[in-house]
Amino acid sequence: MNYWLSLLMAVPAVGAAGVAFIRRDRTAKVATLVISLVTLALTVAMTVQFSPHGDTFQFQEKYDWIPALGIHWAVGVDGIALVLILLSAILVPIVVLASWWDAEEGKRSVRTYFALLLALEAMMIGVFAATDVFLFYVFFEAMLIPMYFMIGSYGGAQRSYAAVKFLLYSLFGGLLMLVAVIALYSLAGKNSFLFTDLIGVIKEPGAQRWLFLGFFIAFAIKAPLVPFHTWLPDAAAQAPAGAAVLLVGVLDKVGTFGMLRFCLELFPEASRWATPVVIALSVIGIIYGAILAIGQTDIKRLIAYTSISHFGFISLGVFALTSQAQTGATLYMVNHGFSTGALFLIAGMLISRRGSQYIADFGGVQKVAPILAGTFLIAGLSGLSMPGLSPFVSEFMVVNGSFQRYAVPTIIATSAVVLAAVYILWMYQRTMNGPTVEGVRELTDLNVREKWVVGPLIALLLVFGFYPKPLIDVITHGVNEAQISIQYTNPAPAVPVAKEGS
Amino acid sequence: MGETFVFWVLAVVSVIAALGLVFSRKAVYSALMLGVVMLSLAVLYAVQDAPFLAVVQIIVYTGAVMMLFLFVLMMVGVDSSDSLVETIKGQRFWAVLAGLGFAVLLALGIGNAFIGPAKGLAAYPQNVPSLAELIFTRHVFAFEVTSALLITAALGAVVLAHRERLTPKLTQRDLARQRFKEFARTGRNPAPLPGPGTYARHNAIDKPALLPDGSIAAQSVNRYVARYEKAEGTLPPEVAQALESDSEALELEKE
Amino acid sequence: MTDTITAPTIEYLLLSPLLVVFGAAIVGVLVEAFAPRYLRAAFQVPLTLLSLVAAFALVIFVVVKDGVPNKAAAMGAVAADGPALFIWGTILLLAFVSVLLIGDDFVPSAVAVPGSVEEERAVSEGAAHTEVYPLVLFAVGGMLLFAASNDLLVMFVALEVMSLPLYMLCGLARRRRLLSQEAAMKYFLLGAFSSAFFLYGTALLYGYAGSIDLSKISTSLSSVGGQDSLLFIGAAVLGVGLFFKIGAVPFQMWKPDVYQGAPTPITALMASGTLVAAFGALLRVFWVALGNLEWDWSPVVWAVAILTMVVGAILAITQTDIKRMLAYSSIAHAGFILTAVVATAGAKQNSLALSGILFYLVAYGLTTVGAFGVVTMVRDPGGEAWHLSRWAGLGKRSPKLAMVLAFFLLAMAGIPLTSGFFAKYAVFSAAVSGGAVALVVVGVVASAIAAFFYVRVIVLMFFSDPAADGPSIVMPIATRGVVGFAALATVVLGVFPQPVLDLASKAAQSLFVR
Amino acid sequence: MEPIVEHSGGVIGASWLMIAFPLASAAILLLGGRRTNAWGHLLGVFAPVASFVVAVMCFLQPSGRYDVGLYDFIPGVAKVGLLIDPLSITFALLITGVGSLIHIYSIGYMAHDPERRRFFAYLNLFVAAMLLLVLADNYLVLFLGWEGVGLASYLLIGFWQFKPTAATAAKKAFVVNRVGDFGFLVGLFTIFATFGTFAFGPVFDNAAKASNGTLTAIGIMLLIGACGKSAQLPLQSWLLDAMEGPTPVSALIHAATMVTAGVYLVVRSGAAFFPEGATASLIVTIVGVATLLAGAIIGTAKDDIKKALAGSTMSQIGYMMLAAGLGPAGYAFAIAHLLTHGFFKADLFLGAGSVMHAMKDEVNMRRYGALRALMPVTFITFFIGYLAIIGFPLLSGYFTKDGIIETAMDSNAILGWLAVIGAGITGFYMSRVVFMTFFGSKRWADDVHPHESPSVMTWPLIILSIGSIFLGGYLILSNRLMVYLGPAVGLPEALPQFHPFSPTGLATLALVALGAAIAWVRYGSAEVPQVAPRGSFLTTFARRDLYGDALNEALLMRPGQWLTRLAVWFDNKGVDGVVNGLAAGIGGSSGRLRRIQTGFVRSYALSIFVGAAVLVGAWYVVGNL
Amino acid sequence: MTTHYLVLSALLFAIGGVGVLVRRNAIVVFMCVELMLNACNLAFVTFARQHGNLDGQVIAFFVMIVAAAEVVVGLAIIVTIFRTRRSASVDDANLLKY
Repeated sequence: MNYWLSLLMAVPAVGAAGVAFIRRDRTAKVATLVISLVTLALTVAMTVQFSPHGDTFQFQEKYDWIPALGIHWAVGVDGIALVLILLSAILVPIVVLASWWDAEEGKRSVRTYFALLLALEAMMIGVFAATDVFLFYVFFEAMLIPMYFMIGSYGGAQRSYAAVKFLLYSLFGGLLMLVAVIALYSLAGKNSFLFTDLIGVIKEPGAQRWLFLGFFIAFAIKAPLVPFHTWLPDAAAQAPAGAAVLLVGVLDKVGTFGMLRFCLELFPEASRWATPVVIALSVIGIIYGAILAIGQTDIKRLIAYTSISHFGFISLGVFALTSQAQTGATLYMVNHGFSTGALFLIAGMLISRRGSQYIADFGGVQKVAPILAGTFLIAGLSGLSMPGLSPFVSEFMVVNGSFQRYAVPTIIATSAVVLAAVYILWMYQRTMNGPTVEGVRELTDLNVREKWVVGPLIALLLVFGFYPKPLIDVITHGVNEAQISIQYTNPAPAVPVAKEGS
Repeated sequence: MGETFVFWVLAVVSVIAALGLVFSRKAVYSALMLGVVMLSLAVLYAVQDAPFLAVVQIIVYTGAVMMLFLFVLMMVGVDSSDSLVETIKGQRFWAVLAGLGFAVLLALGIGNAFIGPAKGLAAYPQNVPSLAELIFTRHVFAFEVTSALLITAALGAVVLAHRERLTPKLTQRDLARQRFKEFARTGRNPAPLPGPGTYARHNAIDKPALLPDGSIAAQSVNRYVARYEKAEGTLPPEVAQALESDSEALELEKE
Repeated sequence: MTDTITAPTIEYLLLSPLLVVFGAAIVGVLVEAFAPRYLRAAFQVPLTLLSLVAAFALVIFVVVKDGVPNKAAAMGAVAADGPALFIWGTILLLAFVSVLLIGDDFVPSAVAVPGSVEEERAVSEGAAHTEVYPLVLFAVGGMLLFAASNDLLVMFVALEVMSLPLYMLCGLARRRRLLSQEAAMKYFLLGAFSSAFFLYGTALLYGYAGSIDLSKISTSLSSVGGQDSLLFIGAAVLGVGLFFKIGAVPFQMWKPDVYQGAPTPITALMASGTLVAAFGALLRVFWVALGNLEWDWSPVVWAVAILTMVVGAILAITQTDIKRMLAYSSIAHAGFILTAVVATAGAKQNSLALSGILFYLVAYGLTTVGAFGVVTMVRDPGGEAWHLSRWAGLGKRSPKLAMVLAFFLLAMAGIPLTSGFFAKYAVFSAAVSGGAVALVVVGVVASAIAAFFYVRVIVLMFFSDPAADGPSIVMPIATRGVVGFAALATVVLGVFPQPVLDLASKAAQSLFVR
Repeated sequence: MEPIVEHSGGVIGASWLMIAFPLASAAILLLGGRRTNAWGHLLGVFAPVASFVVAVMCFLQPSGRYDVGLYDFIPGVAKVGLLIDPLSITFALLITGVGSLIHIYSIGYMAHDPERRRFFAYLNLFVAAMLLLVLADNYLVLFLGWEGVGLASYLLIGFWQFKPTAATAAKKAFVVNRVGDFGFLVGLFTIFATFGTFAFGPVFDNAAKASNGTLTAIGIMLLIGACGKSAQLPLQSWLLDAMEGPTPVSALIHAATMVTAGVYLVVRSGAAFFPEGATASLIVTIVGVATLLAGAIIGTAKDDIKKALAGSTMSQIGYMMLAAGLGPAGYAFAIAHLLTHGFFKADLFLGAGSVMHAMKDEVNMRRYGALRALMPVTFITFFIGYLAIIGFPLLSGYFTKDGIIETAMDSNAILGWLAVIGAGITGFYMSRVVFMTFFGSKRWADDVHPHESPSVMTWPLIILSIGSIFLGGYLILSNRLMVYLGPAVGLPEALPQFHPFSPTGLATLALVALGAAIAWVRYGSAEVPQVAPRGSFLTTFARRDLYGDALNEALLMRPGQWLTRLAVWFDNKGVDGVVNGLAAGIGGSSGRLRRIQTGFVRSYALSIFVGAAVLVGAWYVVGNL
Repeated sequence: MTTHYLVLSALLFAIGGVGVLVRRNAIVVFMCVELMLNACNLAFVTFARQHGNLDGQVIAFFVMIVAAAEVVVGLAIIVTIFRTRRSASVDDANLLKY
């Protein structure tokens, strides 16, 4: 027995409680940063000890929480969860640093914002680490609250509309899932919510389908898949940049993570049954999100719509049922976190400088703030899956893996590479290129703090762009285990080639 | 056979009285109608081997409860009568519909139930002792708990209706002093109101007292009677005039 | 027919919680009668609180001493079984915290016409209706008995014992007396009306079974033939009376008006204690007396539950008065609990559902008392600030209070890590295992709708700018304690519900005495 | 074709340094920021030179096909490795060689630009990516380089990003390339689905086992990719706009190297996916011919010197494509023409750059004229390049282009004759450029003072012109290149013999001469109007890039914009509208429903009574069922 | 005969119910409630004889007690509200609504 995961959650959780009571804002910020860095250090330390060839779930802990209901405090990570926890732990300190001055104008105190951030971190780690379905659900729902307050209290002009929309959408999905969770528990009749106890228990196809739907809709709202997506642009556009990063970068991943971990593994038959629809939705989402992104006039909404497109890729990968696509999808979740994180943060810096998030208010920023522009470009390129940046690897794996099984939908999905170029570069052109417009001339370039925000993200994008193997090894482990429980086989190549040069 | 006869008579009476309760404009009539229903029921109880209940019904219900109703009716104005215009849209229609539906459903249900001949209460020849035994054994707890109800009721009456004295009670002396102070301030007559008959030629309550100059003492007019007569159109004009001038005077006084 | 009457046996120990409460109430009345006015409050408050604590202690003592009893006490009048004791404990707890909420909420002199000189004088003289305390105790005693009555007669009497004091208490608000009196009158008229239905149902069931014992009615279900229509109609009419008390649609209309008009501590008591007691009684009637009739009554209760959830949730959305909103929310919650009521099948399933309901009642009761406690704290010059617009920006003005209220609201919305979540979980899971999945789906949709208005208040408190002349915050120590306790309970039950779940399931184990 | 062997260590093993040098340089220059301004350009020049040295050393190693594994990229999908074989070395030499010259030239050309360091960083980045493209040992890594050059091209075209035209052109280039990439990607998926790997060796070895349809599909998809990168029809439209970039960029990327990537791809995959006579190959040749004609026609009507050259580039690459589609017989000519074109087109572009440098960045040839005396070195080198491109006998272009035309004629007479016509048009438009620029009367503005460029710019010109003179002959005569490349791309069954003055060659020469003569008549001897006269329909057709942009606009852009607006409207009003409408509906029903709570106690009682009646009825009904 | 009594009781109950709905005077409304209670009592007494046990009569007896207490409380409330509003009409009290 070890306490890695509980410790990982405890540090930010306790930290959140502590930060909430620090009177001086500056002290609170520094404390938050330190706590998040400690969490990151612990996460890295844990990651190092993860064995890619070991048990499915490692660092497992299991205590009875509510024995009457068969609920446990059961945590553990496989490769999939591990990389997502890593993602969260990496993003939080960056977001803290990026949000240094974001909370000053909010409706509530600065320290509250940072306490909420830490609370959110604890829950994010929890949601990925939970190996008890109920515990997962608890984190899944509880996560909404800090995010709700972050949007609602510190967001833009339409914040309360956005916050409420976000909360209600998610809550609705969550409640549907609750029904499914309950039904799963009672149909399984094992008096336990442990994930491992519930795998393969529901055999009856009809029941599987209903339960699948309950889970899936919740995840599809979270992810978000078209047509459940309309909350995201509002929420992301209104949230402060840091919160938007965590929202799109991590929180939404819970949806796709849930599809992979829960929908597929708990209800394999139903998943197969639903695959055509999910694939169709994914492809529609990819194209539709991209087209909408092109049509946006607001930078943050644009980024949000790109994410909708990207989430389409992730769910496509998840449901393509090939190990390459699923590995790619998982990797995509991580990379998208970095990529969208960088985009949102740099966009946030841009917006806070100019005081507007409308594309039309910008122009020629590159002239006055070349580093800002350059980093924005790199982030943007990662958004369009430029090879050499990590999102390419994952996107390629997703489409390449999906193509093996679903050629035509994948081809349609792949056409988004063109649309992606259009939405990113057009936005870049309109904001950064051309003559410097009025109101932009006084813009300053990135300061040291901001460079420390952007630097690590870009470094990660580049490093994993060229050398994604460590991540992939870890993920493949998780995906392979999942594959065993779902029992699918990868399609074989038509002309098998001895694997000498691959 | 006797029972059937009694039943039909009283059934008709009680239903008509009940309808009267519902449809009479005046609250007092309603109360009386309710009394009729209760009495009829008392008789029906008696017919149905429940002599004790019959008596209690008369004493408690018709005696006590109805009196209470009437008292309160007096308090809130016995003359008040409901307007027959319904103000809530659709209320009557739906009420009647629901009432009819409900009655029909109940009647249908009861009619449908297969009810055999009554066993009768021959096993309990002594009604009161038998009841007593039940009340003090099987239902003793309920019986005790009803005490809570009665205390509550008493307490409620105290809370809602009892005016606790907050200031020391005024003596005759205090009152007299007050009256004269009032007189000094407003010139209001400190003497008691005139009795109806000092200069009167009638002793009836509906006749106003006469002042020494033969005019009418407005203050001696019974307002209720005056109002009634006004409504009936039988108010003598001089009384009306006196009341009017008096009310003007009162108005002036207030200013 | 014998000449001698065998003396009835009364299990005094088992009934001691009841007796303590009633006894204390009577002592209170005596205090009113004989103690000088300035001393009355000093007697009444400790007396009330102590008696509630004592009764609570006795409940525990009874269980500790002989284990969970399972018998009909007092010649079969009172069911002393697990659920009854659990509900007693719950009601006593809720009554205790509700009593603590009582501050200056009551009219100094109920007789004085609002706004009259007389009233002013009463205020300046420092008059107070300390009769409130014995009245509350009577009401609590009625609630205890209502939930534990083993025959319909006791149930009817208990219903009245519970209701009569409440009718009066509703009319005694110190401020906004017109509303308060109106609430009292509406509550009274409708209550009397509904208890007539209850009584008629009792009559028909008596006619059907020849007895008013719940268990005898139950056994006669299989033995009596040919009179089913009496049974059906009787059960339905009886149901009207019970549904009225829990505020199920379409018998809910009194709730918003009464909750709004009544003095807030009394609202808290009604929203928690009365609801708990009413559900106790409802379960007894439906499960014990009509237990073998499931298929006959459950479709109807299904419909009622759906209507209750949906109407409660939808109507709450557009409310602008916080007490009224909480009242509608209470209606919706009654609907949620009803989903578990219909989920009967085997004994195991029943005890699951029952323990779920019991847990829900505790959790919801505490949360709602807490929420009303917060309502009493936010004051305008004219009394409590009910209108939601006055609550705008409360998060800025008094962050802790706003946070606590937000927390209560989230609990009512059923967010995990609050007691409301496990409560909802418990009843929904009971309903699902009882095969009422469709009902649960409706419940879920209603929850989502309901979440909207809870969230709306939070939005208002936290994300809106405070009004310039916002309400002031009054924090009497007792109220603070109540709110704090409720918040604590909401957290603890949300994070670590196991002990209470255990208690509830232990209480529900043997189900109701038959 | 020889089998590919694993190799590590030695010079070959260090071949990755070729990529590493420019990449490191680019990284240093970009991260170093202004601190590196002082010496950035020197580092920038050093990097390709160093790579060139490595390339030469590799070239000097015994010929063979070596696979240098570097590291595992995507486990189970692809590794990063380099394939060092004659084909890749040839390209590496071209890229680093011509690249180095252009780097040197840029020192002078960009001397006054405050962002010169960044420019060099981008150039280095390009070189690194291009080398990765040609050295990759599998399709995925090739694609990595492929996209890398696309990015570098984007950055360089948009180098003067403050010019909206430049920014737009950069974006357009990237987007159009992405269309090609889309095809390429689908090709990649198909390759993986078919073979389970991307590595060249296994894929080529087993290609024959795959079904014909699959191979054709892969071929077409790769061709789409190639069309994008090499500006072939129908994805040609970006190249002309790409001239917004600084001239060295046009020389390096949009003439000498990047645009030839498509040819490289086709040649590299030739054996597997474009075998002689296959459908895919036929399509390649058709695309090539169409583009060579289109490019040439566009070239005839452009007054902008760089655009005229760009049209020519399109056209010349069309020739290469045509050759690449002709199977092993054409590969050597394709590559040879690619190499010589690398030299003479770089020469021409840099010469044009030199002219622009002298003319205050004026690009309109109608404002040039009579520059030959003022800029002798530029004129001479430019003229050599001109002779080379029109195929003047014994210069480089003569050998290589003629080889292509001959091979095409052998394969299919129609293709051959079209190629000949293309050559004639080339003669016309290139002569036009030369005459308008260097001959005739001076037409420039008064404040322009043409002067010869500094030596750092002229020396590269001189070296390139020397290459333009001799390289072709060296490569073609005695089939040197063909033999050298043989192990990598395979040899034709019979090695072709070079016939000077074959009938086809003569016909070509005649047409070229005719073209040049017409040009002389219209632009050399006659006065060139400063403002372009309204031409015939054909002129307009050519001026407007054969209506390519108009077509794009009408078919893609306008419907795209319309679709985007529709989608945004639909999302706001439709999807979101449904949700908001639902919310409003619930709210509205709440608003209406709460009216039933009238406040009248009698209504409440009615509700109870009706409810009771309904309940009784329902129960009664349910109970009796 | 039992059925007759029961139908009578049902009729009286329904009439009482309708009365509650249509009358505006609070006291009369309350009287109608009393009528309903009386109808119940009639049913109880009838059923007592039907079943031959006295439970029904006992209940009826209790109902009378309860009704008496209820009347006290109810009338007290009505009087209070009358003092304030000078009206005993239930329709006048509709401040609380929606």
